[in-house]
Amino acid sequence: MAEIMELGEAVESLVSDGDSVAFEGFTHLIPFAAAHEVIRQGRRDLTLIRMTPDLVYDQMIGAGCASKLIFSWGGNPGVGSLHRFRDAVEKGWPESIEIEEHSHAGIANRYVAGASNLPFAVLRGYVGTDLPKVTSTIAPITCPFTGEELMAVPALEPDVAVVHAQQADRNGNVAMWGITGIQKEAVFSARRSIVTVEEIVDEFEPRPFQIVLPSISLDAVSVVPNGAYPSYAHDYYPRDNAFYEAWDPIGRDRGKFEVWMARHVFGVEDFAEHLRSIEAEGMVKE
Amino acid sequence: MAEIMELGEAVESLVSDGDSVAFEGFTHLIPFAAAHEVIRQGRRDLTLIRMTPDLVYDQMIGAGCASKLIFSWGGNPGVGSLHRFRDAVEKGWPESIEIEEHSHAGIANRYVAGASNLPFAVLRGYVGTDLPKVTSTIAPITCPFTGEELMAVPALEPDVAVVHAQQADRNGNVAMWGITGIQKEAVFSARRSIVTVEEIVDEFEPRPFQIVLPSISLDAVSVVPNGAYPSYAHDYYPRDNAFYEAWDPIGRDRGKFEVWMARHVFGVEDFAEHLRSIEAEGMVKE
Amino acid sequence: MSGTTNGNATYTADEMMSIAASRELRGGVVCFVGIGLPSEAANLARATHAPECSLIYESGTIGAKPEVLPLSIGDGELAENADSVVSVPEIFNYWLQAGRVDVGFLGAAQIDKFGNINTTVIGGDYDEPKVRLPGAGGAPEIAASAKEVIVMLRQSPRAFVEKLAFITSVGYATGGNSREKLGYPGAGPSVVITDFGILRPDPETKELTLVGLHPGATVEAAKEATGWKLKIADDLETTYEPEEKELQVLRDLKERTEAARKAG
Amino acid sequence: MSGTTNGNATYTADEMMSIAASRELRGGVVCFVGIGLPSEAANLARATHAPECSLIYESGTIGAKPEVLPLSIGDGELAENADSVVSVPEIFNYWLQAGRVDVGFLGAAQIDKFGNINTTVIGGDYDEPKVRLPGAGGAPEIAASAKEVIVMLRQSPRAFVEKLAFITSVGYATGGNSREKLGYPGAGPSVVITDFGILRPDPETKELTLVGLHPGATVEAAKEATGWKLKIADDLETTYEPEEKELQVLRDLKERTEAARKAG
Repeated sequence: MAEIMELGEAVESLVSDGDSVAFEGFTHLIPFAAAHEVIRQGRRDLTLIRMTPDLVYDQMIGAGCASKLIFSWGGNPGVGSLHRFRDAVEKGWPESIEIEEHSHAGIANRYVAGASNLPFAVLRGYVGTDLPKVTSTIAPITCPFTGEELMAVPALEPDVAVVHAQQADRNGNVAMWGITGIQKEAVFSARRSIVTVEEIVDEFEPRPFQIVLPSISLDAVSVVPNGAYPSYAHDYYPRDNAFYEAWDPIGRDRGKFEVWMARHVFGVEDFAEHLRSIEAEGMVKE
Repeated sequence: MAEIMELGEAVESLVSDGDSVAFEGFTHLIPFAAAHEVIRQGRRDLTLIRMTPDLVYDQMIGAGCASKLIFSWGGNPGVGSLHRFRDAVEKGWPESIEIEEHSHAGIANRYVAGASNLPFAVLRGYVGTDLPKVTSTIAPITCPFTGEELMAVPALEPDVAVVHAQQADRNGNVAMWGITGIQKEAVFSARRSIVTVEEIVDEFEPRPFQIVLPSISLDAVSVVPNGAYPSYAHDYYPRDNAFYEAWDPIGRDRGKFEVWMARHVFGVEDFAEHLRSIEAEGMVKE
Repeated sequence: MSGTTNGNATYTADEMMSIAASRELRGGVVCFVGIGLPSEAANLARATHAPECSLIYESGTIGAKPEVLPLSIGDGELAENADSVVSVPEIFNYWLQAGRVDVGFLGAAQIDKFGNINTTVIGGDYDEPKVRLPGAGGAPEIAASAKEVIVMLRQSPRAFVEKLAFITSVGYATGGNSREKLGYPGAGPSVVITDFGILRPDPETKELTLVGLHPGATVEAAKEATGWKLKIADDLETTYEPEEKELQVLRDLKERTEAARKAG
Repeated sequence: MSGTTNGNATYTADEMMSIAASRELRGGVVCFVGIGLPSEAANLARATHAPECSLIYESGTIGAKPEVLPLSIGDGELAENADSVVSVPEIFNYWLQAGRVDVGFLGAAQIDKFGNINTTVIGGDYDEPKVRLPGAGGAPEIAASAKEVIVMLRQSPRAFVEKLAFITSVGYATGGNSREKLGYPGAGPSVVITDFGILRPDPETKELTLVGLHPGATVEAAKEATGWKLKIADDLETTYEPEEKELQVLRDLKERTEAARKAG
């Protein structure tokens, strides 16, 4: 049963040093506010999991929260590289980071297995690629009926899943629509979960392709308006493409990155103040 | 890409003697009209697949369409036994029928594997039950990562899946809502598919928990109002519980069954006439 | 068992059974509900002492709040006010197998002394049975994966048998720690509620033992209604009689259900 | 490659590449679209000769009809008018792996003569790469399971290499029938479109062979832009110049995209 609580309290009570944490979102509904709270609370040694690590993981990795990354595509979508991620992988700054790399289909099915309480999932893939040479969590498996050989990947069972959604009701049921990616599987595969939402409503209106995460599948729901900024929340606000572009020179330079993080993440109380803080420097689009 | 066509033509061109056919529907949206058309066209030697065979399979089995049934729960929900099914299993009338019996979770995962083009699915179940003794399509499998032993079941890949839905649009996309059960997986696991719908609309309205089967995943869409009667179509008509009760004495008696089928299924042109025909004898609730 | 009288009203053994079963459902639990008697008891609990319990039906409805009792696991009534409606694979994989179900509430055709259940065939052998029952449905995985299982069925020598014709769903297997060896995540049946009383597994042997008698029932009658030599607890209790409110809510629910069944 | 002039207008080599790629997409096909150049070409096809083709993006949008080019695989634009939006596991399992995708449309950082693709690391070794690329994303399974694959990338000796630093996605493996032995359902890359011309696999050896040159490009320049000894088809063709409509639609699309990007 979800408890509706402040985000700071949710992170405090549900995310610990050394945890494996999946902040999911497929371009849409990326839980920036929750990630900032984790950075601010100084969590260390996290295993970060995500299909598409982007700016938010660049920030977490650069801030030294992570010792490992499990992922399938890491970039600044539409812009280029994640420089903090590359700096950690290529040069070990601020500390070296272990990576465990899969394809999208591999990670997606690992979440499905975790959500289903199965130790592994099966797929057609990886054969003939170099991924099995560098990733130990890929192993052949034989169909007991046809004798066919396929590939297996182990279940992902994060300690915590963190996602952002449009709405919760007063009982803590959460509604999400538009592109909902892998969020349901991430939440269901995890031992604990935090969902930030744009707002609390009395009742959900039907929306195209809406999914609902029942309250009984969640631990904490926190209201954080604009909590997915600079990514977007379908029917709430668009993606701030300018921010993604503006991030490139900041992320590229260790010094600029540290100044930016000190000013806009560590130096603020919460995400609302973060938004005011970057707006004051002209970084939030009207 | 779905073609919108008459049901008679769809069955004629897509269902052949000897095919494996899944008519799915979990109490809701059971494709009675399509099944009657298959009976009327005299298909034989079918392997019928369904999680919850009920009246419609009782009718098909009694009419001699089936040589095999793959299922997980066979009954007249809320009433009792399927007498035509039991007569075939217990006494071989009108011909003996082979059965392949699973649990719901087993069949559901067999459809999922079929829909995913995988030869098998894995689940926690069957261990310690007598099902593996009588069902050959259950086999142990070992996790290559943890060494844990689980059970595997082979994919279901029906020749044809048949489902009923509320609406199609003019491009042949199909919308279905309320309890949608296993219908998506049945359609996606099958080589060919027929969907009957209550009506064609210009545009879908958003509905709670609506799913859409894109036109490109379907072969034939046929408009058959009340095509799920006596089961129900959420937001269109309720279940006719009286019919389910009235079926019990008909299904119980070979003679009564044959008379009823001759009069109301073989003796009519189409499902609309079937409905008028049973209504004339007081069997359709107002 | 026929009816009995308490201070306020006459009630039937079936009513006592449903009320006793409903009392087993604590508030706030997630309950996977079988159709028929379990559904009646679970909805009675929801309408009395456990309004917060969350009912899941295998058709995919989560947090179902039916006003009348469903006739089948897929009635529209179940989807109408549910918190969510999901696909059947999702219910079995992401909910049941994933360990999100606290209580599995099952009926049965036959049960043995270790709480194993038969809903497949009776008499003859599997290929030529005397009676072909509906089959497994969701029961095997409910019995396997729900954290605990509550079973409800009327007690008779035909239903409570020494040896099942077919094991459809596993209770405590052959007793003792034999269930644990099967590796199932759930703990097994914690209680069996009948029209005579309440049976719980012995902590060691896991053999179902009569621990409670409903008012008016006798140990002798319960023994006669059981196909094995029924063990009786030393501290046998007597079930509290139905409270007026329990009876009234149960009867209202059944009346509404009957009216809806006739109307629609 | 820089621009060229036809009878009507000047156009760039990149424009020719997108237009040539768009022409490869037949009407009515189901196309799984990678972001960037493939998305540009696929949407150009949809806006010109193939309005009926159905675009799938790995974020879960089926039958996407974007008015402007998405910057990422998960832009809201993609969900807005899609026929359906499903989860990521469903897209990969029920659509791609299930064989429902006719054409996979991929970009790449590096490609070898057998159409194998690298999007993982360049230089050094895997643990200490010179350049860490974004990684696999959806490409390995698109390359494995789409019935055929179209690859688009600009030709240069750094991109068209004798030996990949890392095989992220399989084309024809080591050539000949070596792909078939891997057991993948899809047939592999049927064409590679560059800013110089068009390469197709040799029917026997599966080695990518230059079969077409864009107007203004030369065989010598194409050879120089290739890190292996490029084979040239005997009957080398010249790509039809962009039609006025193709150019106009492409430029409109890019202008609308740029305006939208700045606005929102």
